[in-house]
Amino acid sequence: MVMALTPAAGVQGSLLDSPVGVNLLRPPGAVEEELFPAKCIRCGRCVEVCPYRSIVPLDARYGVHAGTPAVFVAKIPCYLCMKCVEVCPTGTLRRIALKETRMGLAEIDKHVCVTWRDEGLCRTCYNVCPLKEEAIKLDELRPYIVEEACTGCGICVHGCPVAGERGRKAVNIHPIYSTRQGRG
Amino acid sequence: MGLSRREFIKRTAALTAASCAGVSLTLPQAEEAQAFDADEWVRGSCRLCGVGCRVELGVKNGRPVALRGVPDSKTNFGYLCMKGMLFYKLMGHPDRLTKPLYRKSKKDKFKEISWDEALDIAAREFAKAVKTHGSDSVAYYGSGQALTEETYLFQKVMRGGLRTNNVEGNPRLCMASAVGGYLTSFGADEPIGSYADIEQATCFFLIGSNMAEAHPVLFRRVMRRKLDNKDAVKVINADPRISPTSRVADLHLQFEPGTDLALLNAMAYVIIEEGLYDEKFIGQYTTFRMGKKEEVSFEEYRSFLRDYTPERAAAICKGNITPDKIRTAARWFAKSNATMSMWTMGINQRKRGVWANNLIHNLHIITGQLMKPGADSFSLTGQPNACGGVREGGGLCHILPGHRLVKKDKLRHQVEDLWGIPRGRIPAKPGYHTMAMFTAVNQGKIKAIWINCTSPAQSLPNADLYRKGMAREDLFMVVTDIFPTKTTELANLVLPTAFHFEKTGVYGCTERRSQLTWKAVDPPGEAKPEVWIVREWALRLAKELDDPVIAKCVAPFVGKEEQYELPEAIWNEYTQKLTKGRDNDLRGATYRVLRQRPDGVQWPAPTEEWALKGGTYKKFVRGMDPLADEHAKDEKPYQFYGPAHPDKKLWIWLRPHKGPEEMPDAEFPFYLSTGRVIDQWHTASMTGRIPELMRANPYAYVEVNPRDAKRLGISPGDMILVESRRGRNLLPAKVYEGPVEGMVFVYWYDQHEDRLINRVTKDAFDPGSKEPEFKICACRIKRVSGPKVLKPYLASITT
Amino acid sequence: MPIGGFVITVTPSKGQQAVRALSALDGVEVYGSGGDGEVIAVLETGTSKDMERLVDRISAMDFVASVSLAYLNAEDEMLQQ
Amino acid sequence: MHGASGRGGSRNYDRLRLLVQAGAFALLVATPVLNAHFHISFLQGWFQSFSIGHLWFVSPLEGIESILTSRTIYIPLLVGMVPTLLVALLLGRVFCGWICPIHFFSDLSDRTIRLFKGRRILRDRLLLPGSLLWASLVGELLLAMILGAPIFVFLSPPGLVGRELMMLVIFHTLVLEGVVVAVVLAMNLVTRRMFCRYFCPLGALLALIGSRRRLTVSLDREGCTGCGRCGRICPLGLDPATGGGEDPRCWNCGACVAGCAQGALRFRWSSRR
Repeated sequence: MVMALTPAAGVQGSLLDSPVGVNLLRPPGAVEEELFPAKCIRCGRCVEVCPYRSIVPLDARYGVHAGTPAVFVAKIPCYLCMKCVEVCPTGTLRRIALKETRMGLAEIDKHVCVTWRDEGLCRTCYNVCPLKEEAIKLDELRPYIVEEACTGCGICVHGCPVAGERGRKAVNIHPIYSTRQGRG
Repeated sequence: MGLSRREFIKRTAALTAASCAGVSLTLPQAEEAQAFDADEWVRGSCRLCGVGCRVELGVKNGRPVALRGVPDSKTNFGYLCMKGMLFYKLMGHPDRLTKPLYRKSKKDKFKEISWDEALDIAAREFAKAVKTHGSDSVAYYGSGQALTEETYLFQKVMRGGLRTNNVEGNPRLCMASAVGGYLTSFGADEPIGSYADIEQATCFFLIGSNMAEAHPVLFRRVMRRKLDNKDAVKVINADPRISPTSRVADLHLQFEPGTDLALLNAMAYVIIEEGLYDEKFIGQYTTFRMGKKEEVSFEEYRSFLRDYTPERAAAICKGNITPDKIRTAARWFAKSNATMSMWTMGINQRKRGVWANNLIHNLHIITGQLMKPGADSFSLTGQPNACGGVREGGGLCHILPGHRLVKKDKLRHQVEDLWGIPRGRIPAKPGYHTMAMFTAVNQGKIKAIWINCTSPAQSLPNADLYRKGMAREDLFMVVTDIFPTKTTELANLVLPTAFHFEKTGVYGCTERRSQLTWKAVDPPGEAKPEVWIVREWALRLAKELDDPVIAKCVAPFVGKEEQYELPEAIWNEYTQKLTKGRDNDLRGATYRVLRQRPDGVQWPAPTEEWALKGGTYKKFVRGMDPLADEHAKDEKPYQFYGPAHPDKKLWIWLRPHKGPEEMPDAEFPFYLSTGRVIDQWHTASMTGRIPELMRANPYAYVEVNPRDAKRLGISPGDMILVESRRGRNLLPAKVYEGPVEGMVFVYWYDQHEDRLINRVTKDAFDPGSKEPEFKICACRIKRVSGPKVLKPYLASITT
Repeated sequence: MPIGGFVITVTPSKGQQAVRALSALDGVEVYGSGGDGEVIAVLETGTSKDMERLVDRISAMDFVASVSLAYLNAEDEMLQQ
Repeated sequence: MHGASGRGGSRNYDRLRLLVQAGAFALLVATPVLNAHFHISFLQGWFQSFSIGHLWFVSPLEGIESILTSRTIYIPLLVGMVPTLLVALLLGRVFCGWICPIHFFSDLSDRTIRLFKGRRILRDRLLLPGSLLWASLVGELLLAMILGAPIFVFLSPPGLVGRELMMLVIFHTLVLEGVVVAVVLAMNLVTRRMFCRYFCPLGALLALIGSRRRLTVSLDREGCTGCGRCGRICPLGLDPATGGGEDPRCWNCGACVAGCAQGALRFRWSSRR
């Protein structure tokens, strides 16, 4: 039996389900998804303060999550300026430091990445990573993710020139820390 | 819905196991994204950097659909970088220039005209300039990206037809110092060895080169060599900036910009003082020189070096340099079985670029790290055909095809005879070199200029100054290119040309390797190959000036079909006539042979028989280089027959340390240096139009050392004003442990006026090679605001 | 709770049967298989000892030629100790 | 103490209110412009949470709901609620009366309608029991707790207006939930301030907190002629002549004070109630 490993991103089950999925993340310092929609008062201050317009408020299609902030990293990733965590009045985004940020974990899909497929030499993800040499390192010029250091900011996803299936890239962010289970 | 951590680990476990076993998992993402089924794969070389990767263009229904590498190729082993993999997207790009565009005044808008009108205008304007202001009022400024056939034909028409040596090209900005270095040290241009030395070297000395980004595929070979032989192979990287290249280095020498000459002399000092030199090699093959005619002794060289003890040099170099590091580097260099040096713009774009080249060659000559497999002093070029077209094909003001100097009467007359034009037709005086040419434009001395396949409005240092000249109303400027650039913005006549794989011709890469790219797809609209444009223009010029000699220059090519026959005829004339008896003898590399040999031919290749074996891997070695056998005067294994050294020896130069033209001071306290990022190339007129590449690097930024950033209150993303005595830029900051403290670094591809860094750089140049010192000038930086949302920018044309 | 990624080599002609039998085991998830009889499986057990036992059990199956470990994550267990 | 100074002076409340409302609305527009286009974050947010420099305000309803549904307490949130609670405690629903953009829009549309119809006072077509307001607050809080997610997302029109403005300024688009604002405004056609009267949970909470407020509208019985005009003027349908000015639901907008021909109504500050 062969099973699909990841649920599709952003597929809406019911109006109460978390919208977070592959490459669709919460801003830095977010509390777990179980708490997020309850704690966030949709004041939009994180959206306003974000200088890169990375943070977008979700709309009514996301049910009770309407108005909550999210980052579609393939469109505009988080540049980790950490301004949003400073302004959140409810502690939904906790005041954390850049390196403590865990929006998700990048994963290089070795079956899509041209470097891993041995077809070319691409290092874009490594080059654009704000924690170059910490979160993405090179193993014989092939990029790999250092789980302990990856903030999940998605700059690598945004930069990745290789398109995979269904809007994915050769490197994608999996929001594995977004739930209580994921954090445990 | 997120993936739980456990699921994630399981997934990783499965994928790792699958990749170990070579099993393709049927995971959603693992499905093959692209199954290209091209009708035909056409062979050629990559359009972008100087490495010369072999590529194959997939064509389906007459349209390009993919590019791929071929594993058995000699240069790249099948690897391509993203630029190389994606440049096929430029062939049908909507921004392509497809019709000749003209405007009388630079204030007007362009309007589309026919080729007939365009060529008439170009001929009339050039003829008018020649008639009223003399031959030297016209100029050609070409490119290391033009095909050899194009450069050759342009310079033939300019020199033989219009009687001017005002023939230049952007390689002056990029490797003129390397040419000067090779000629003065070895007596012959171009490296002695080949890429193949990489797999034999046991020590790499990489200086002034961010090879990992500028020559990624070649760097892969260096890295492989290092990682496969971790202990046996040493890598020394010398650069004021920590770059991805430094990653594989065992030793990173981070010095202050402009102190490289002291470092190199200090390494020589250690080698001499510790007796690590090759006495026999020095005795047999070398002489020591203070000047061209001034020979000195070994003892004098030794005492000259006493000014450069590691202690003194470390004090000059600063950064992380210690006397011990210099000693270690020198010992590794001298003691390894085979040492290969590689460098590029960090060395060449210096006020004393030729000297810096000489000093690297010195290290190789005194240690004998030169002729054996794996040992070489190897300059890397930035453009695909700077070596082939411009250096060999006569694309600079002082050289004629086949490495001939303009000022040597005998060589000049040879060329005139071979072309069948009257002696004295080519002026004896070299023309304007690049910086002098654009200064002459500023002064109004040049009335008509033809700029082919390059964008000096962006790539010249101190660009604002020279753009003023290019904007003059009394200058008629023709630009041939495939896309609008910062330079087409200043042109009167813009002519659309065919792109790589849309025309046929030869590129000669860094290792003397000529590779043929065959036309595979049609150019868009009315775009034409340059060779056709020059031929037609020359015929009209002949009429305008009533000069049959101009017609004679293109007579052998008249009537030839322009896609295949015309370039072949030009190539044949160039190789069979002009390279005969020269050190870059290419007579064996006919189109027939080049089509047969997938990886092209390395010169010297005097016969087809030799060329079919691939040509010459290492010059000057008897048994390996047919010319070494031919020129041999004695039984020595190495024969340095280069045309510039009458004594047939290698010259060891005594070159003192000299700093940059402009040093930081109280007003402008920072060094500014510029360079390249892996995904963008040169002025980004091509790579900027590939969405995948532009997304990764939409705009340039300024790299600031974290300690400087802290001192100045600069956070990542803040907008920074970078200002010099010449101009200013406004760039976002990247705080990064890259540049040495007190230095900032900016990528130069960005076309936006706020981020066009050559508005800030300095136009001082090397008095020997005339190559500008792009890499070092003084600037100041100031935080202006927090992060701003910036948009990528590419020049366009309004009609 | 160690998690291991394994390449299990089985007799190619018995690939289908092997995948069915392996999937039926507790703690074994089959992720895919290759044409030459490689089965990619992830084993998840309570302790490392259990993992060893499970590997032994798989090795003992008559269509299995070899079981090789490609990836192991046992950080939970290490944390407990 | 006779504070009212005749007709001319007291009519100013209407103009003053309009000015304050317009100012508050301008701030709502200016904030995203300053933030997104000039990167000045001195002013931030809107009526769910607004900050001036380091001074933070948090709307009590949103704050309470966040605490209830997430069952966590975050001190900065409580601190941010202190100023707003204090204002409500002392002044009652002044937010509704003087700042809320919904009331601003409604006031504007009232003025426009009056301009066309020439009628000084508009009619209410449907009257519901006033206690609905309390029910809607309790209902919303209960529903939020049942769902475990806040409901004000859709039921706090002032917040929605802020969000729509931000979307317009920063992303040049509007979002779906803005429909709620349109519906709320449309309800005015049936009954003036219908939503504010009966359904607004935020208004209900502020009214509840301010039920013993210090600032009220009081009637000078001697001056009152019993003309009933103030009752018709009151947008909430309260009757100041019969103690409506002290009703918890009164939002101290001052329309009745301004509208009383006799000057018999005035704001009163009582030191204790």
